[in-house]
Amino acid sequence: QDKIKIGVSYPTPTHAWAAGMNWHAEQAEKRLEALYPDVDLILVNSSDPEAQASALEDLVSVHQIDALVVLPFESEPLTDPVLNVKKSGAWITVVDRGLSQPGIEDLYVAGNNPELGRVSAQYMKGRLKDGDNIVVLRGIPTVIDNERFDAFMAEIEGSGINVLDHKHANWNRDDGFEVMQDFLSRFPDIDAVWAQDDDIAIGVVAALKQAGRDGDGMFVVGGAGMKEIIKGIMDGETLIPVDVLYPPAMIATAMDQTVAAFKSNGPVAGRYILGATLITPENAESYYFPDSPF
Amino acid sequence: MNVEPATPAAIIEAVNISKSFGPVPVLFSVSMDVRPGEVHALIGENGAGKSTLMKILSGFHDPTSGQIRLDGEKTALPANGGAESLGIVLIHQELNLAEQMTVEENVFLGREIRSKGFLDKAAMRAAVQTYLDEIGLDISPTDRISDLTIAQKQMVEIVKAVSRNARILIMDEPTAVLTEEETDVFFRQVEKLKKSGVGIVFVSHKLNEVKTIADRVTILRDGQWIDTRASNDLTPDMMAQMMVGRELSDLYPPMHEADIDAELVLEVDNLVAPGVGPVSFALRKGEILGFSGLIGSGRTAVFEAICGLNPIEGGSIKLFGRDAGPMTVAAARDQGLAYLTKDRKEKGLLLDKQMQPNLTLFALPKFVKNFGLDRKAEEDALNRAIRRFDVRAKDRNITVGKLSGGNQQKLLLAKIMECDPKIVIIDEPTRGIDVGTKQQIYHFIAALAAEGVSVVVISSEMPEIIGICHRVVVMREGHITGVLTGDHINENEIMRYAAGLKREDLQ
Amino acid sequence: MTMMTASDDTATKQAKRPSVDFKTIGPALALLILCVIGFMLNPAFVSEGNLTNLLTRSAFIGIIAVGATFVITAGGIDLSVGSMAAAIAGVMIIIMNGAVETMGTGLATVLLGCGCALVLGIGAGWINGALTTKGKIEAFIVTLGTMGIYRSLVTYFADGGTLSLNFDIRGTYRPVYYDSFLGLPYPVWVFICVAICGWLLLNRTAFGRYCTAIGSNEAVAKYSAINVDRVKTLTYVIQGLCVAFATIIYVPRLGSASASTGVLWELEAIAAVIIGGTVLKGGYGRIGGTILGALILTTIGNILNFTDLISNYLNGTMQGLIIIVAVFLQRSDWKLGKSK
Amino acid sequence: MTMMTASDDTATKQAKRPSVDFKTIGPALALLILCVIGFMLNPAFVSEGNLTNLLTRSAFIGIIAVGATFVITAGGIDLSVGSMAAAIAGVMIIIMNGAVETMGTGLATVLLGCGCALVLGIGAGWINGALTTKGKIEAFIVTLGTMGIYRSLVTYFADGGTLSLNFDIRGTYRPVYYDSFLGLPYPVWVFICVAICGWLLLNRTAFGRYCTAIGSNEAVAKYSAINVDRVKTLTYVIQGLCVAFATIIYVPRLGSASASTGVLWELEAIAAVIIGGTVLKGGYGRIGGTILGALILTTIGNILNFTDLISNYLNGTMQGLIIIVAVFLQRSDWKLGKSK
Ligand SMILES: Nc1ncnc2c1ncn2[C@@H]1O[C@H](COP(=O)(O)OP(=O)(O)OP(=O)(O)O)[C@@H](O)[C@H]1O
Ligand SMILES: Nc1ncnc2c1ncn2[C@@H]1O[C@H](COP(=O)(O)OP(=O)(O)OP(=O)(O)O)[C@@H](O)[C@H]1O
Ligand SMILES: [Mg+2]
Ligand SMILES: [Mg+2]
Repeated sequence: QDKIKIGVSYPTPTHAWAAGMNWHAEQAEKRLEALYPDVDLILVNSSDPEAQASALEDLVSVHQIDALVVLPFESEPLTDPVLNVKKSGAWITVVDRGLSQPGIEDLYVAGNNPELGRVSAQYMKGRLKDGDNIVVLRGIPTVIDNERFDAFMAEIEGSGINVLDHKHANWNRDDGFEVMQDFLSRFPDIDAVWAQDDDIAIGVVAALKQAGRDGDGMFVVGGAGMKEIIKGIMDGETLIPVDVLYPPAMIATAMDQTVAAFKSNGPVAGRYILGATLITPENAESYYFPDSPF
Repeated sequence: MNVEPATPAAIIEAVNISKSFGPVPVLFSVSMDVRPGEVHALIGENGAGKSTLMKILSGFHDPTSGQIRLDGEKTALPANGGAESLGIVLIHQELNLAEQMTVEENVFLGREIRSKGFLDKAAMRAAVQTYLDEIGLDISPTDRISDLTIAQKQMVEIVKAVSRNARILIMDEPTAVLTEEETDVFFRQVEKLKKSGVGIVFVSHKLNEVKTIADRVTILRDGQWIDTRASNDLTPDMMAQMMVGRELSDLYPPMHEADIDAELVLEVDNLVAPGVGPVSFALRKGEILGFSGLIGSGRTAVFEAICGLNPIEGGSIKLFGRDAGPMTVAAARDQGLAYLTKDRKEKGLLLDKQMQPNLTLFALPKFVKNFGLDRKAEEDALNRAIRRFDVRAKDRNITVGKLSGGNQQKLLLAKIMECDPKIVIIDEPTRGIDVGTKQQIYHFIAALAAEGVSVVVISSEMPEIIGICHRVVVMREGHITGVLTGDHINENEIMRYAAGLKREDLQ
Repeated sequence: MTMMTASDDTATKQAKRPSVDFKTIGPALALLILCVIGFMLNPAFVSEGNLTNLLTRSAFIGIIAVGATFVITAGGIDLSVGSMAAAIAGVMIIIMNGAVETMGTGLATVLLGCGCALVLGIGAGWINGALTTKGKIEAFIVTLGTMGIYRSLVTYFADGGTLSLNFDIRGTYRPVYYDSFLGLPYPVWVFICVAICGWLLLNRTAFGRYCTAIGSNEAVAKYSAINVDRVKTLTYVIQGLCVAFATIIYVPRLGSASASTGVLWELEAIAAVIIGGTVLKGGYGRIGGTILGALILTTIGNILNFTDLISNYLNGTMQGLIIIVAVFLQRSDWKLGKSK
Repeated sequence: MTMMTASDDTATKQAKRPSVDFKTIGPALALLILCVIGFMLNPAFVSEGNLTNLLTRSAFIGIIAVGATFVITAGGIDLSVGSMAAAIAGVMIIIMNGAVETMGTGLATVLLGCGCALVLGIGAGWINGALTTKGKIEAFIVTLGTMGIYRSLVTYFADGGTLSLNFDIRGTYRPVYYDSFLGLPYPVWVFICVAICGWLLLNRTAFGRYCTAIGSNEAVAKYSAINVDRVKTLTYVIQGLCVAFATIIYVPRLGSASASTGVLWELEAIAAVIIGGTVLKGGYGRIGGTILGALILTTIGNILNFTDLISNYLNGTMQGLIIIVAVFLQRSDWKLGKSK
């Protein structure tokens, strides 16, 4: 009964990135529980912010956790519930999406959303010239999407590249396909697509191929680091020449660090911000996990 | 007619049938048989168990004990109308049509004509058209049931049954909603079927009809078999007496002369509404005003417009001398004007609810006390209504749909009277009511009038109109063609106005 | 005859009672079984903390479902409640944040927010009702439409992100969700009040009777002098009001609103209503059942958080199975029918 | 008398016909207006490419909605179709991937996959039907339950992520979505076939009539010796079959299935059915209207992608408004009633 109980709470995976994250979390659970028999990790996923708030309550009232690793569905709504967990005395590690109130978490591990937008835009600027046209497919309307999009637009500003239009494709292949189909009907001249996410990018590529407009140097930039995309980059695919990393493995990092906080003597606290690396054929190899679902 | 040198063997026989719903017994060892080519009438008071027996004879209910013999052999009839395949067809007392579907679709429901797997609509339409023509019904096979009047629906039921090549045709009050004219047409069909050897069971509360059409009559009282006799041996009066178990005095109450100087309570001037040409008439305090006419002559439409159930397109209405423009139903009720619908199943009662919520629904504001419903008062009202209108339900908590047809009608009357109206319009007051209760209702109407309530009686039963009304308005095709008083109120006169042979210019 | 009637009466009572009761206690029984399962999985299930959490959580769906009971009883349906809650929460937050400058961060601002929520709820409900009755458009289509509209409005107000309540107001408002009175959190009290009012309204007033009558047969209702359009519109207004109450206790919980607030609440609310024994086609409504239905749904979610025996991915499967089984058990009058 | 009657007859016919026609052409009119708006926003709207896209896209919802027309006409409802599509797609992919080793990546494997899809569709539909009829559980609850079950199963199979079809099979299967025959893509042909079969089944067979009768009045249907349970179960089976067809043409599009496949298709399908004029409470169904309803819904989405006049965030608002207005226009027989 003296086990150290660590709750791990994150959104139910409904798309590939989240599935990758889930996979990394499960791997980390197995690894850590084998390594430390007195550590019990409890993985809970929730389908919406509401349910996640409830799950946090249950982790405290039922499992009496000693620490919480949480990837909030959304920052705002989960700030108070996480604060309540904090008040129960638990150690708090926040992953990916920061809470809206500083100082609650003991440890913060995150990717960098604005950086993802910026890096993507920089790549575009590098390959396109003044007067070229791009279209943008965005994710689900959320803070993450806004951060990425705003940073992208800020970076592209003044470069002479025209952003013809941007529509939400909801981080979803089907929507990516349909929105791109309509962009193609609407705009006769598109030089590049920022799809922001690898799932959307796959839909975009299907639409391009269907319309036969995948030639003449047109390219698509996705994001996150899906293994199929990275494989394609390694193989020298020209339609999706690069990817911008947003590693799902960050949750495993967070779990490692949280266990370390109980197990190691050194101080564990602070912020780990993982960069949004541009994956190119040169460095792709090191980001390729063929066993992960993502 | 009934010399019966050798009675043909019965097609179907019910032997010692008993039936209980749960613990409530409704039939006690009843026997009855039907022979080919005869019309066997079944009569009895409301709730005597006629419909129940008919349902058992056609497989819709299982008897609790006793047996059904088909062609002399004990049979378990297939459920849910499956007995049609054995040639046994039932016309339910409650209309049994799918409202959103067309006439043709209803008539052929469950035994569509197909060719190569697909429906042969043309053939079915043609067949239905033939039947409709034969029976003189002026509707199209493609009309939706919901657009028909209740009498037309009943005729469709008859067409549906007739079209099924039955050996046994069981008809539960098919004539309740028909006028005499239509009944005549219908009887000609029955005669035809009879000649072709079909055995017919006929349930009706109109004893004259029974006398006319039936060869044999079986009488039920309170679920007990009383007698089966050749109809030649019976008079309507005898039938009535055997049904109710006592001597019936005059069916109609003595007529009190109306006060022709009494104040006008309802004045209708050039009213135009859907299905109603301009009509004008007036109603006095304490008067019983009859409205007569053929099916679809617009009698119902007039009063549905007056009571706020249908929009008014023109004309004016005065209530108790005051202008009462278009009213809501609630406003009409609050001013003492109440309308009792003839369509008790679709418009009158919530069939899936019990008696009590049904009874008080129309006058519900009366039962509100401190923002809540006064349930004690409601309970009292039900007790009163059951006594006053002799509603016979063996179980008070039964859903209204399971009450016998006549008792539903009584409950509906009670429901409307619950608001103590000063003017009450009763559309087909005795539809499906047994003679004994009919008498009670007529006396009740007369008593109301004597108390100063004005009553409008819309009825397709000529004797009823003649027997109780002070004055009779006759309508045809949405217009009033005549107003009769005193000695002029007789069948001949009414028919002439109704059929358009005579027309008087009003005002 | 009189004797007959009397004996008949008691006989039917004996025959009827069990089946009636079974339908009534069905949901209660299902809830009880769930609780036993929860306790067996983890005794902490019956800890005071967990039970309080459970009740408080049920309050949202429960309050909304009370409104839905009226709508469904009167033969309608409202798919917009989840989005409506999100939109009301969003506007409430905007208004309260905006009022900080002039009114400060005290109780007055919170009350202003709550007042606006109620007005919005009534208004939104009225729109649904009027479009259904006056516009003669199917309730399903109307509320599917307003569902999309409200949801996208909140996205618009939040600029695709999240609307958050001013931090200081949150301090004032927080107790409404987190504090207790006589051991029960305030949301539970609100839930209890709404439930009692709803029960009285449906079972003890003319209005409730009218709802039932309309759901049972609209033509009969019309012929019985009931203003059908008005009563139907009112059911949607009540639904809107209930959504507003739910929102008022929801906002202090998470202090924010976004496009994902209240997603699928409509299905949960309708499910609670139907699990509780109300008939989807109208004409028969049970507030008590609805409350139990809401508790059942919340308990299922709670129990699934109690164990990691099953893959998280299969939560939905368990949830679906439990709902079906719960309703199946409750509907099985056939059992009694057979044995009788 | 005869003359009178005759004139009456024509009078009522004149009065009736236009309103009937208006109800029939209502959805067509709404679609036409939408197309005109689309054209005015951007002439590229009527380009061949866009129209082809539009039709192909409508095929999924359209095919599913044809099935839904049967279910709804017979008085039922099926909320599980979206999840069912996702689950069938997932299992199809798993099976085809698994068969590669033994059967190669040729046509045989694809046919095996399609066969399995059909079997699964029929099975899933049958489960819904049997639970509703034999289990006597409300269709809403049953299909809400199976909706959760199928959705969580596909998440489980895909481990929360995406199931992808083997790349070589994709090559074999691709043409089913992307190739055309006589200028129309195959999905459109499938859609046309399903629509025609559906229309014939509903309007030209006894089965279709039974569906209508059951939806109109179950007791009447039962008393007409119709096997109500069987017909109702069959409507769900047809629905399942339609979902299977839709899935068969969906999978080759992107060659993948995930937890987000087919989300909200159930609402879209039901909306298409009702926009098309079918009555939600059953008893009146129109396949032609359903097709138009599906086209209308797809066109709305398409048009919104064609303009940046409105904030993206307000897409849902526009969608909701258009749906409500479309149905309102179509329902407004009162106009004709007034003018008469
Ligand atoms: N399904 C049922 N469940 C319980 N009681 C029933 C049911 N059907 C009929 N009854 C009862 O059986 C009795 C006989 O009813 P039935 O309908 O046979 O009468 P009836 O002779 O046809 O009367 P009416 O002339 O009024 O039509 C009534 O008391 C009725 O309430
Ligand atoms: N709302 C309406 N709109 C158009 N026509 C209507 C409307 N209501 C009734 N009618 C028509 O008016 C005519 C009169 O019908 P109504 O039911 O009033 O006749 P009735 O004399 O009461 O007949 P019944 O003998 O069937 O009781 C019918 O042809 C009917 O179709
Ligand atoms: Mg563990
Ligand atoms: Mg009867």
